[in-house]
Amino acid sequence: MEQIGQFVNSNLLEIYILLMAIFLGFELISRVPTVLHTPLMSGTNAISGVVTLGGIILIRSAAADNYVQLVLGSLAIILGVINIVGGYAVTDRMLKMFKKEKK
Amino acid sequence: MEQIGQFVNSNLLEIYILLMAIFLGFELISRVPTVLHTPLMSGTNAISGVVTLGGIILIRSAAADNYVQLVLGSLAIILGVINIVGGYAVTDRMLKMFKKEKK
Amino acid sequence: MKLGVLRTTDREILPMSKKVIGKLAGLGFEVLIERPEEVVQWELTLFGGTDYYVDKATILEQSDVLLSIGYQDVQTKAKYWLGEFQPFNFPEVEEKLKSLDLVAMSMDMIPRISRAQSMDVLSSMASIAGYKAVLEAANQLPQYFPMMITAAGSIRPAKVLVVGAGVAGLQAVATAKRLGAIIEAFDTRTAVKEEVESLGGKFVEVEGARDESSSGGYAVEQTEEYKQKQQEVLAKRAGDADVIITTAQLRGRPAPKIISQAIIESMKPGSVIVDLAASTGGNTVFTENNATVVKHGVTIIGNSNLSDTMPLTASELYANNVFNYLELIIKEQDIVLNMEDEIIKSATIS
Amino acid sequence: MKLGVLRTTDREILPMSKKVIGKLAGLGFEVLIERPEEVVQWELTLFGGTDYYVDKATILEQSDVLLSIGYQDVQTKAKYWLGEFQPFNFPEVEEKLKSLDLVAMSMDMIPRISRAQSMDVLSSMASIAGYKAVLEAANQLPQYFPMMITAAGSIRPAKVLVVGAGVAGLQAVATAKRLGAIIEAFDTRTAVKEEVESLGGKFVEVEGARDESSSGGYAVEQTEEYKQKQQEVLAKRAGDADVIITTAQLRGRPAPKIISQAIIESMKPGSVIVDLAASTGGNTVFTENNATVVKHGVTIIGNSNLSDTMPLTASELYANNVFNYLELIIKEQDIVLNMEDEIIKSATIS
Amino acid sequence: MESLVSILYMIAVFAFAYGIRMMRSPKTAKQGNVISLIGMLLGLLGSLIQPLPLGDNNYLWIVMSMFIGSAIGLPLAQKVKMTAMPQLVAMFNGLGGASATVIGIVELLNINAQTPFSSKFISVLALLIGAISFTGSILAYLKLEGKLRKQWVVPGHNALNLLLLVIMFGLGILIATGTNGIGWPLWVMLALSLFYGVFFVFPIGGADMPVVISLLNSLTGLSAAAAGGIYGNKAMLIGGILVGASGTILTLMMCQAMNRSLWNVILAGKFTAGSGASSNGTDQVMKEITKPDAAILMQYSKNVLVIPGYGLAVSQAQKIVKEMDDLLGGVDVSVKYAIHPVAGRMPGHMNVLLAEADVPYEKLLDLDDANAALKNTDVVLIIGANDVVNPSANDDPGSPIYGMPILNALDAKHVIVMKRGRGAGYSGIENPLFYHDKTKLYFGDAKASLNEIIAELKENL
Amino acid sequence: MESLVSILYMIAVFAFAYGIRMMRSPKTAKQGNVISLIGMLLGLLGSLIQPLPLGDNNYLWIVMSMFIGSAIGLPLAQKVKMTAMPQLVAMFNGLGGASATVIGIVELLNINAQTPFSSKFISVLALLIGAISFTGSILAYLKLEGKLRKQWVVPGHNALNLLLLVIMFGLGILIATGTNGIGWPLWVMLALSLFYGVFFVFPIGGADMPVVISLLNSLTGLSAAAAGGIYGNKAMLIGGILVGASGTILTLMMCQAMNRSLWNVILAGKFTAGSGASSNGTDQVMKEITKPDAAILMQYSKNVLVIPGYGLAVSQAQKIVKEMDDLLGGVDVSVKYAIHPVAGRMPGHMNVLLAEADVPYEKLLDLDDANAALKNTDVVLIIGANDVVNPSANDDPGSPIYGMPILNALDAKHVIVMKRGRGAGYSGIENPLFYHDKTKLYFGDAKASLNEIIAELKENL
Ligand SMILES: NC(=O)c1ccc[n+]([C@@H]2O[C@H](COP(=O)([O-])OP(=O)(O)OC[C@H]3O[C@@H](n4cnc5c(N)ncnc54)[C@H](OP(=O)(O)O)[C@@H]3O)[C@@H](O)[C@H]2O)c1
Ligand SMILES: NC(=O)c1ccc[n+]([C@@H]2O[C@H](COP(=O)([O-])OP(=O)(O)OC[C@H]3O[C@@H](n4cnc5c(N)ncnc54)[C@H](OP(=O)(O)O)[C@@H]3O)[C@@H](O)[C@H]2O)c1
Ligand SMILES: NC(=O)c1ccc[n+]([C@@H]2O[C@H](COP(=O)([O-])OP(=O)(O)OC[C@H]3O[C@@H](n4cnc5c(N)ncnc54)[C@H](O)[C@@H]3O)[C@@H](O)[C@H]2O)c1
Ligand SMILES: NC(=O)c1ccc[n+]([C@@H]2O[C@H](COP(=O)([O-])OP(=O)(O)OC[C@H]3O[C@@H](n4cnc5c(N)ncnc54)[C@H](O)[C@@H]3O)[C@@H](O)[C@H]2O)c1
Repeated sequence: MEQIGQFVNSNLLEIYILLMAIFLGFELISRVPTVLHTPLMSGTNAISGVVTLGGIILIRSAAADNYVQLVLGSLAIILGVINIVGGYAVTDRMLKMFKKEKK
Repeated sequence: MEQIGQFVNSNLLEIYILLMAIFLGFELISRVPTVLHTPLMSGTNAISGVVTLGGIILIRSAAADNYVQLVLGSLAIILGVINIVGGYAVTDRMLKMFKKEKK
Repeated sequence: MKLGVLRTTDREILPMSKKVIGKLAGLGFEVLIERPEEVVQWELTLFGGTDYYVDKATILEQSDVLLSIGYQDVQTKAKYWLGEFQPFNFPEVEEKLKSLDLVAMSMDMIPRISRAQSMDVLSSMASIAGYKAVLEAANQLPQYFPMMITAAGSIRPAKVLVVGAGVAGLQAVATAKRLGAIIEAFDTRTAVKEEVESLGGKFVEVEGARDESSSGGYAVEQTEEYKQKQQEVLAKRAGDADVIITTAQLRGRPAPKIISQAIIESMKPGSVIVDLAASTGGNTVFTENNATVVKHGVTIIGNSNLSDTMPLTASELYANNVFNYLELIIKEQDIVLNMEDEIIKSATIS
Repeated sequence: MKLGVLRTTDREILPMSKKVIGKLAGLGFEVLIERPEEVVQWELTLFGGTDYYVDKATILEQSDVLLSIGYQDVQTKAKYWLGEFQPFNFPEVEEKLKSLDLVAMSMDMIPRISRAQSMDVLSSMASIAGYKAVLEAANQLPQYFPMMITAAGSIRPAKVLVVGAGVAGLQAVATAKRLGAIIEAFDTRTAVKEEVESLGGKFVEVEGARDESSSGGYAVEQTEEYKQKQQEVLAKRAGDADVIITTAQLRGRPAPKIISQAIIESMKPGSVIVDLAASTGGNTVFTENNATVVKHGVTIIGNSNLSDTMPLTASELYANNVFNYLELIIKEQDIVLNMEDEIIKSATIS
Repeated sequence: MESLVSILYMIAVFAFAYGIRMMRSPKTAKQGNVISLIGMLLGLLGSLIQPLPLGDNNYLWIVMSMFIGSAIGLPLAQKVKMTAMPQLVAMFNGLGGASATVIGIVELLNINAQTPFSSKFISVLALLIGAISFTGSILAYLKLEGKLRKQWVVPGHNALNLLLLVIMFGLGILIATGTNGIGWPLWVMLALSLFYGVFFVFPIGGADMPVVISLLNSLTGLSAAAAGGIYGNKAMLIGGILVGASGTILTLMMCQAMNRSLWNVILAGKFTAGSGASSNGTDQVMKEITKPDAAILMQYSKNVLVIPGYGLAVSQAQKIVKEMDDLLGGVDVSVKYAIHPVAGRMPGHMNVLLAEADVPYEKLLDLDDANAALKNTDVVLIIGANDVVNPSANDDPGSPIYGMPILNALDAKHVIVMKRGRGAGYSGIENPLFYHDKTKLYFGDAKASLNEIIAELKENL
Repeated sequence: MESLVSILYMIAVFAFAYGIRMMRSPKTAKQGNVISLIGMLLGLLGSLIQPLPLGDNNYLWIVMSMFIGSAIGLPLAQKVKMTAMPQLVAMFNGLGGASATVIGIVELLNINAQTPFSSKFISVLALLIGAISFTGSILAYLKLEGKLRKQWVVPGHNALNLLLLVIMFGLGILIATGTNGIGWPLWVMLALSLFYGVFFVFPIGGADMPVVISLLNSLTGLSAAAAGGIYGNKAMLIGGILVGASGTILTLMMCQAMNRSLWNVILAGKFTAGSGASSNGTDQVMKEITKPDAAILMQYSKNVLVIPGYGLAVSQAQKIVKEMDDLLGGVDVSVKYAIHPVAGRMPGHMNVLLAEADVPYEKLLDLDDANAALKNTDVVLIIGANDVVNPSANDDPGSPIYGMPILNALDAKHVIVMKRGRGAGYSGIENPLFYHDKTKLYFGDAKASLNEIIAELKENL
């Protein structure tokens, strides 16, 4: 109990951010129509490619001869970038299906 | 510039919270229909009575003989409580106008 | 005071109803009605019985106010005569009335302003005529009005062209539309376009029409050039039409001959024309008043008093119009003509 | 092969059209049509000219297939005769046909299944009759069908009661509704309720109806108790009605007498009844076939072939129905009767 | 304890946000208000039990003050007349601002050499914004109460406005950089802020008042947030910001609805008719109604009487009006139609249209029945009718339609008129009904307008 | 520099949120995707220039990796067939999870005695969640590609599920409390996580796949957030949480649309037809379509052919269908009506209705024209028709309607059928059309259904 309290207090702002992000996420998503759910899923999937940032930081912190870390970091970046590039591109293609000339 | 940067960095989480609160505020309000704007205004007005919390903290921190602070703090509480009590009660009455028996 | 109702030989309807008799009683008037040769069913419904029937002579003798639709050559002791004398079309009637020792008032002369609409017999009769014109045409036409896609084949909807979209024309548009026909309407007055469209019809445009708003709702004679154009456009529309309903009239002149022989020849055999302007000469070259003729395979029904085919309602409405006018001139059980009033002034013709 | 069309004395329409002649030519059939005494306008439109007219004797002599609506006593060399012989109503006709040396097929015996609907002359004619019944009634009625609130007074809408909501009845409901009347409809078959409502009419319920789904769409005779109840309910509804349209028929029996004298007496003078069941005796006690009578102030129009008043469309549809049937039995320029086919089996009466 | 307080505050913040969220629909709004109130109570509880370095004194003062505040606020709220609610809200709002001002003053009185700049600055903000909101709101209250009708603009208003702001800000910086709060800058700034509230609201009036109140509302929220900043109190901080943010957005939305910019409202500083509200050359003005208000007005009434005219026919809106009828019928609003004998352009014009739309005949009232019914009608909706509802026919002997019987729309409680613009009717004359106090105009093609109403109704139902 | 990076990250976070917000409407969604992408690029930029204690090395590695990643990802996305997009998304999602796993592994390899518990625990989370997401997604990909059709459930699946979770969690705690990341617990945990992904997705299939993908999507988001926690990187943290939160909500919404609970999907672990989808006793199933999908499908098609039947008449929906027609016409969708000769219950039944609704005659096609037009029709909307579109008439000689010409609805690209339930038509026979792959059912009274479509259309337009 005590520990949880401590944790809450020391991460108060983070918790606020977390809760607000969830609240915001809910508000945002709840207005997306069903037919856009697939592009939405694809779009948020692209966002989760943000993990690549971790790969970059990882590799930048690695010693130039720490090949294990370098190779694994590269792998993380490659995977993440595929997620980003592919994710945004696919989403864009999906959304193009909705595009139609309107007067 | 440097100072601003420092400020940003040291209050990063607060700024996130602020921006998210604004974003959230926008999402929340933008779906309220015009006809509910007046109750909405009244309701948010009641919320701004949260300033009373400050009055309470103020008075609790005051020395028992610091009459200036005690009196002013009391004033702050009285004003704030009027805002709270009156605000919520008025909002409730406004909303009652919308109540109608539906089957 | 006594109000005597005379029959008009060529009209079936009567300008009186049970309801109005009651209301007039309230204003101190007793109503006498000319006895018919033979009692017809709908008159019983109209008056609720034969109580008011008296001989024509008695009416002429006893009435203070005479009421009829048309004029007839009679001697009377009445001081007022209210009718529909059409002085513009029959100036001779006006002359004869002037020679009588009474005040003659003509319902058709009431100005067509919003306030006088409740006394406007032209409108109430034209409205019935427009409705009946469509029913008549639909009954004569050897095909359906509405479109029908059925197991025995698909039937295209009938096309109806309404020429002259005044009161009768608009009612015809509305009724034909109800029955599912495709409607086109044509008029020289430009305000009519929107009115036709407001009833779901299509307006046929001919450019260059003269339209005088000063004429009080009535149409004016058009230029030769315009008539030419009109012929061209109409020939095209009429060739397509299965039914034409014409209502175009000019106040105090012969009706314009809008449907030429060429147009009629271009129409499909079996088509029907109902001409509501028959009494002033008709809108087609072949129209005969109160007769149906077949020319080039087209049936042309000439009938200016189609409202008479719906005698009960027509009489009731006519009676209401008359009452609304009488109410204006009856003051304390007597008749008082306030010549300051635009309506009374226009109606009084002698 | 030659197909000869005979006229039926008491019917105006012909079971043939230009379009069908063309299609039959494609199947190897030449069409001959009995010459009329006097050429009428709509027949020219129907056939596009007089080219197919030949004398009756020639038709009887040369045709391989005879086509007519009704039966007549003739000698012919044809091997097939297609008509609308109504063997249920006229068993004697059936007997006579059996004595002839030909195969007789009756269009009215085709079963009322979805697949055969394109050959169903009863439906296509009933549909026209329902439409025309309303127009006829509206034309006779001395008042408007629709409600009108006008400056000359407010007119309540006419009330129309439809008795028997089969094909004709439903079309009557639809047409009266279009014209703005208030509609009530009544039938013994319960499925009809939803159908009437689907056209905007109100269904009058009488409890205890017998309804046999096995009867192939036709109604069955009802119990005495039910008839009693029906009388009570109908008397009430009819008293309110301005127009009654009756279509109730029972296959092979006289039409039920649904509208009693009491009911007619309770109706307003000037009301109109159109009885489409006139040929099998009529649904009212006063109905006379092919005649209009006025009883107790009510006009009763007895006409079982109202479709004939719209001869062009009626003939075209009838011709299509006939063609759809012929298409079924024509195989390679010859006629082949496949008695396994429910439709052909039912139609063939001798 | 501390973490409990933190959690209480957190609940309060999200209760506020969720409460606002529930204001989305009349159905949930009342509940939302309760949730928000619960949040407030939890927040108050938090501030009462929050461990403080110098705390846990003077509870008697607190209880007494709270009691006094409640004793004043509650009766006010309960007794106020429905029509006077807006001004009461303005007043409450001002008191909230005053409360923040008082806190700001006290905190500035307490500063010492150790107090960091940011703390002082934030106190200045609480004081300054609270004071502006206070006097501004009180003035708005007086205006709405009708105790003050003048609107006056000094020449160079905008320049002065700017100058005042600069001076106040400058004084604020001065105070925040100083080490002693007490002194003339404090009092001068206070005085200027109080004055600025008056100065800022004074020129505004009429239809712009709701916008100003909303703006002041958001200022109070910000002052509360600033006060929260002083104590690092998250509930105050975030709650205040939520109010500030949403208030600002609400203000902008209201401006948008009036078709004006916020600057136009504040800086122009005088009442200028928006492009929406039309005036007929004289001083008469047509008042507009917004879509949702029209929809809700009808939805929450007992009965609606539609008066159709030629405009209904022109826009061919007969089917749409039937659809609206059906929707309203679904929530037990009785809808009828008043058919004037000469409405439209031919006898029975309205009958034809409404029959086409399948409106049952029982719903059509003729002139006499309609005029009798109008006396008990909540809302009369006039769709493209003009001459047939023109009161001149009753009371202006000079009018060409004088003497014609009309539908007395003004007998109803509310009148909504749908028309495209300022077009006259068949008779071509002005219609005083449109300028009547009771009448609200809904401009646009009748069909489009009704479609909008239907969309609103569907959203609410 | 540091503050610049903070601001970049902040922009990234709000760009993500705003991008998601713009997914609300087809009109803004494309732009939203671009905004989200820009956020991502700024985030990447931030991570490249962020000052790091040991940083600023190995840029070549980074550039190369990014190049390789792009070279793989872009062609994949561009070449994929429209129909294969869902599986591609699943695959990309798996790679994102894998990336987080790799980072987790590296960080756990690097731990030392000083590393605090929380850091280690968060690395464990990144690894664990990422790995589950990775194998789960890849399996989902394979299933969708049709390379794996089996669904199999081991007995005691649920118990095993729980056991696995407990073991993984236990190992995680073990690692996080230890001081040395390398060792058997790490590898066992990795193996178990990878296995768990497979185990968890394997039993699910069919219509439930999208739900699972959405769930995996939110897991990847959470793993990214966890990885962000390792480096205290706000963009990763908040961006990841946003994805996690919205993914979870999306998952729940999808379950709701299918009328099933999430537990039902995951734990039941086998495909069970929801209450919505109906089956005709044999193995044939009617597939339902949701309101927004039906609306958008029509809205974004070139032409719509309506086939009305008796059901349209019963529900008296003729006016509403005209309104839908008008709305679609407004966005250049051509709407026509195919009138079967025996549709309804009397000759010309549909004509009467549609004329009442003022549908222009030019829009009505008879049987032959309609069948010709159907071949070039995007969407055919069947409203309460049954017998007249029953393909048995063409191909089942045993059927009582065999030989009757019908409207060949299946010639169109999409078929939507509105009916109330499983009622048969006049002939009382089954209609194979309703079970066809191309056909989607929209259950409900026709009038109510069309009203829903209209509401959707209005929202989108
Ligand atoms: N019933 C008859 O037999 C008959 C025959 C002839 C004349 N009249 C005369 O016609 C008049 C009828 O009165 P009324 O009240 O029905 O009509 P009205 O007085 O002519 O007024 C119609 C109003 O509708 C508005 N309008 C036009 N189109 C519109 C649209 N698309 N959407 C919304 N509003 C539209 C117009 O204003 P905006 O332009 O601002 O939109 C106009 O003020 C009477 O004066 C009557 O005497 C009647
Ligand atoms: N046209 C004529 O002259 C005529 C005359 C007599 C018979 N028929 C026969 O009638 C049939 C006509 O075919 P059809 O395709 O038009 O109709 P149908 O085959 O009778 O099918 C109508 C369908 O509409 C659905 N439905 C009923 N009420 C509904 C409502 N309120 N909302 C939505 N759906 C509803 C029913 O399914 P649910 O119950 O599941 O909703 C039913 O499957 C043919 O078999 C024809 O032979 C025609
Ligand atoms: N109180 C009122 O406000 C009131 C009452 C009744 C009528 N009116 C107005 O008066 C108008 C005319 O009434 P009416 O129907 O008795 O008129 P009408 O019977 O004199 O003529 C019928 C129609 O034929 C048209 N017409 C004349 N010459 C034509 C030509 N050459 N080609 C085509 N059309 C031609 C006229 O414009 C008119 O619309 C009405 O449409 C109405 O607007 C107003
Ligand atoms: N192919 C098909 O599916 C098809 C084709 C045509 C007709 N039908 C069905 O057959 C039905 C009957 O057709 P019809 O119009 O030729 O029938 P009909 O002419 O024999 O009778 C007309 C109507 O009168 C009704 N009736 C009989 N006795 C009555 C009584 N005592 N009181 C009240 N009503 C009474 C009948 O129920 C019927 O609805 C149609 O309604 C239709 O549903 C089906």
